[in-house]
Amino acid sequence: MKKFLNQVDQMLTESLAGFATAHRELVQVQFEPTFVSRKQKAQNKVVLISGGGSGHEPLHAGYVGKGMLDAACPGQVFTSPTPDQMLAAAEAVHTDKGVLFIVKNYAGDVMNFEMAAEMLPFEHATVLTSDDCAVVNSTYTSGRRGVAGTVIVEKCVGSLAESGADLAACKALGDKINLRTSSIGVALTSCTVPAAGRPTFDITEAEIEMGVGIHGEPGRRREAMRAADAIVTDMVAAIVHDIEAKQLPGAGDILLLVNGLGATPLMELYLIYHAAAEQLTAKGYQVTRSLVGNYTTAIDMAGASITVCLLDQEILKHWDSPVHTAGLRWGC
Amino acid sequence: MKKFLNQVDQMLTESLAGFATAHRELVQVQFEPTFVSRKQKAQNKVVLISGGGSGHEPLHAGYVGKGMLDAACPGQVFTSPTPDQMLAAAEAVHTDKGVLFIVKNYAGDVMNFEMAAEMLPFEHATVLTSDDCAVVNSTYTSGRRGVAGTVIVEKCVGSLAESGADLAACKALGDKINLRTSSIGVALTSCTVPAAGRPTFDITEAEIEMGVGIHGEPGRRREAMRAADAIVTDMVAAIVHDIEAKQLPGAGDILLLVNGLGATPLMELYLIYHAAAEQLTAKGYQVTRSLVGNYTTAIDMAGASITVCLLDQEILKHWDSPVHTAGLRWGC
Amino acid sequence: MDTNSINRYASAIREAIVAHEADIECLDREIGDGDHYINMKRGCEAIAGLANELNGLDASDALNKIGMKLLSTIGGASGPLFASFFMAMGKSLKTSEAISINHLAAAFDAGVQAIMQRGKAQTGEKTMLDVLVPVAQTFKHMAEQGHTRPEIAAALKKTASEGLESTRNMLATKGRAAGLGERAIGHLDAGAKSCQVMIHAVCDLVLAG
Amino acid sequence: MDTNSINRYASAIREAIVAHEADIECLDREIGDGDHYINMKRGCEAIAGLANELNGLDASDALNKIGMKLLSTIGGASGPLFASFFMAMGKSLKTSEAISINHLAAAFDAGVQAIMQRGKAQTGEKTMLDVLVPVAQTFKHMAEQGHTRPEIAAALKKTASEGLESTRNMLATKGRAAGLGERAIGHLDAGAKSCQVMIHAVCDLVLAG
Ligand SMILES: Nc1ncnc2c1ncn2[C@@H]1O[C@H](COP(=O)(O)OP(=O)(O)O)[C@@H](O)[C@H]1O
Ligand SMILES: Nc1ncnc2c1ncn2[C@@H]1O[C@H](COP(=O)(O)OP(=O)(O)O)[C@@H](O)[C@H]1O
Ligand SMILES: [Mg+2]
Ligand SMILES: [Mg+2]
Ligand SMILES: [Mg+2]
Ligand SMILES: [Mg+2]
Repeated sequence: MKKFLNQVDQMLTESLAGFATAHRELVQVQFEPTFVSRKQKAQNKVVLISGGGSGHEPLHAGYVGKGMLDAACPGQVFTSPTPDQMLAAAEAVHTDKGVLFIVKNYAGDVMNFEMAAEMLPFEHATVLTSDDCAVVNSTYTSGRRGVAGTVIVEKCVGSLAESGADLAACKALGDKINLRTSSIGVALTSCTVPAAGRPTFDITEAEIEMGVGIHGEPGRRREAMRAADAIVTDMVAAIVHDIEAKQLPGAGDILLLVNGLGATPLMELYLIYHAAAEQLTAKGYQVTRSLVGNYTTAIDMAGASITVCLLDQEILKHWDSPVHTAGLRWGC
Repeated sequence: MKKFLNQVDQMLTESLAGFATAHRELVQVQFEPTFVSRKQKAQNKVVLISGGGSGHEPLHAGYVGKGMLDAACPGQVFTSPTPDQMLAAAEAVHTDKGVLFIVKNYAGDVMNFEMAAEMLPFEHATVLTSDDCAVVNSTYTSGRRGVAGTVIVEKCVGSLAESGADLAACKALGDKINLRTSSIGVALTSCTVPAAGRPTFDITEAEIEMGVGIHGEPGRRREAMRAADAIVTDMVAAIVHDIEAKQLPGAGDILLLVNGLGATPLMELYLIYHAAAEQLTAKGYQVTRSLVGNYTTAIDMAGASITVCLLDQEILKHWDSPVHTAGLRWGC
Repeated sequence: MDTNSINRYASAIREAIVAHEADIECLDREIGDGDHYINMKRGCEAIAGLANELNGLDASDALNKIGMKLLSTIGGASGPLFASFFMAMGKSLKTSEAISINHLAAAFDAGVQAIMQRGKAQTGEKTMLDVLVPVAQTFKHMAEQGHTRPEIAAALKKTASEGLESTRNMLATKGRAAGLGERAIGHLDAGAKSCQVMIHAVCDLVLAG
Repeated sequence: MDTNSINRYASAIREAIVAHEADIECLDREIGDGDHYINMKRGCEAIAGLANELNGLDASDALNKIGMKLLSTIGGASGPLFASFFMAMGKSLKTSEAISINHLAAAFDAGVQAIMQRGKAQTGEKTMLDVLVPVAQTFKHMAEQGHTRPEIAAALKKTASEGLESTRNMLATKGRAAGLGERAIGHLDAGAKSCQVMIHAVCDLVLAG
């Protein structure tokens, strides 16, 4: 393992300190318990708090700011944060309009946020994101994972909250977007968790991991490496299959997010975007909004995910509204 | 080599096509000769045209848009573009206020832009960027390389041009910023040029390449891998030495850019930023502006560069002004 | 059970976890995300750091405090689960009577029930519960039947190992491995492994007298 | 020299470059950026694609056209340099007389001068000029002295190889390797290598009759 760090157990603290200094007009960081919050505490709005294991940067701390999150709770690398972090964050940022937790659907995140919610002295609700269609949902399992689609939920619900909407409306929009969003990822290489010091999985030059999770969890299948178009074909097919299975009315306009997992150059991400946009267009979707870059990463994994969100007027409006965070900024 | 691509010689075209589609409200792309230009041709301003070998994305195409470049000419990977590209771009975007070429100081880029300039039927000037202080400048060599500091030149001169300034003023600001900007890079791994199919250099787990260029050119020295703080200490020392050698008056406020070379996670970049900001502060510099992320990459290299630009009121004003490009956006 | 013995058990557990670093980490890398060993180690160290604070507390308060500490230290899936375990165990031991082996068995069972509730899981889902549930049952059963501590300790070790082994050929339906389908088969569950390791460590102390 | 022979030389050059892929690429990887072989190949293919267009042109126009084509095809440092070479050579051969060996030597020299001007470089800077300049001198000298074509070809091969070898222990002061200082020592220059390869290919054709 070769990484820029001093001591593994100081890595997160130093990185967060750097993050807070680099964006000091925007955010502040507290340690023990650790959370990142807006420099200017918002008034009279539902506050959005997210969090999760670190290693997915800019998710979630990079999305704290006007039009998006009020606070983020970073856990250890790939380990969900602890309830005291959510409680401290809520204490710091809450208004009397209530607290909305946005939580990626992993056992650890769900349980830690749940315990925080049980102890929280404020009105609250939770949106669970579960956009990863690589994991087939069934009554047998704990459900699908939340991946890059979470960014869309945080952006749009953030916008709605900024407009003064109430807690129920914010939760409803979050749930709706989650339902209308499907993602799938593919890995060319493994990530390396700093504390582990070596790659999470072995993979040869001739293989890819299809359906990989953002923690380097194995995916659907180990497959043969092949041309980008062929890889994208299978990813788009999985997404379209998932969308069709949901039987949503009026699917047409979409937001297409091609997300890098950390070590994949923009040149390749745009090439994937090119293939995905063409294939989706051929299947009758209109790519109305696009986002290409590293938005939900898996440390240093070479790989990418494709996310499709079925837009409607409400989602579109909230996607387009101004946002000012370290990781996403437009309109202001 | 494991990359998302179909055929190596189609990679650039497909990626640029994806880039243009993803940002179609902002830019358009032309092929043969290849250049990217603003969707809305600017009027009555000096037009800025840059370009260089591909593989440094978002540089330069990602900086085409309001407040920055008017056009960018992408060459093959790590190979400077050809004069016909600059000529076609200039033909498409020029106004009667003249053309400013912004060129990174490499023999290939310099000569190709020079030949274009010789054939150009419009008033023109060129800013050569040469911020890399890893390569010691001397009368013996062809001079320092242009690296991530180029982004600062493009941003600020772009802002000045937008305000209606003339060609001489734009060139003067570009030259001034270049003089006030110093960078140095370090590599943990090599990049892999797609057409070559294998890493440009071999490097062990125990080594780093100090002073590496953004094309994987070897740097000052092969050194031992060590703690991030120690690596940053040497990089900051090189930069400060360079700044002092320039004997500029009034050094105090700085813009600190920590740039990823393609495969380095944000977590590590912020950790580097943290160390660099502390060290520079200890040396009497005020870190007034910050930028952390992948802005001038070397394909898929794990590594980072540190850039310091000595601010003055003029540079600061043009840095802060609105910009709307694929790779850099604020204030609008 | 006083805080001295709690601290002794805690340090035996810590040593055992560290001794099994490679296995535990490897299992979570294979069908999880590779952090389980680090999470366990962080938890063990937090408990070690608590030793002074525990001094003088009764078993109930001490276990509750351990649970609270784990809750704010471990994170991940295992954090809330182990925290719930110790808090429930502490609650169960809130008694004015002297703590008997039956009390301990009941408290262990209460801890395991708390894990099941928090994780909404049962045996057969390829989790730590495949070790903990049978161990709790054996423990209660043998305590009720009046077996000696060494007898119980030996039996629990065996039950724990069997429970661990039983996860090998299961499909996972909870936790990260749930996404893997058939690919999880053939791998032991990391959380089950660390439970087996911890139970062995405690039982070995008992057996050593 | 007609376009037939130009095409013949061009395809010999192309074959030779492709045959030396590994060497050329490796050299530019060691002290450059690894693209020199691809640049050369792209240039060779562009010239091959020009074959029909060259038909019927005189040598001057054909060489100029090749130069223009290379200018818009190769890019990098070598693109403008080789383009300048062929355009200058073409210009120099703009004559109504039949093209003699002296004309060719002068044209080659003009091409090399154009490279020196464009690159603001001289011999001793660890570039292609360390092959091209001595070759141009030998060529002119031997042509003036009336040596036969085979004699000249043999001598140029030798000069080219010596020139290439001379780059090994030079510090680089132009091109990408200029940043390397002492580290460039011990490595041949990639552009010098491809010039040597091309000169050998052309001379071998001459020697083969
Ligand atoms: N719902 C659940 N009920 C019981 N145990 C669970 C549950 N989910 C996960 N586990 C256990 O937690 C272990 C993983 O813990 P750990 O690696 O620390 O957390 P994470 O899965 O969040 O990375 C699994 O091996 C499994 O034994
Ligand atoms: N100023 C110069 N004058 C003469 N030759 C040069 C000069 N700069 C570079 N070269 C030659 O160009 C070669 C590199 O070409 P190439 O790899 O195609 O371009 P780049 O250096 O832009 O990647 C060098 O090996 C050297 O021989
Ligand atoms: Mg985890
Ligand atoms: Mg090059
Ligand atoms: Mg885990
Ligand atoms: Mg080169």
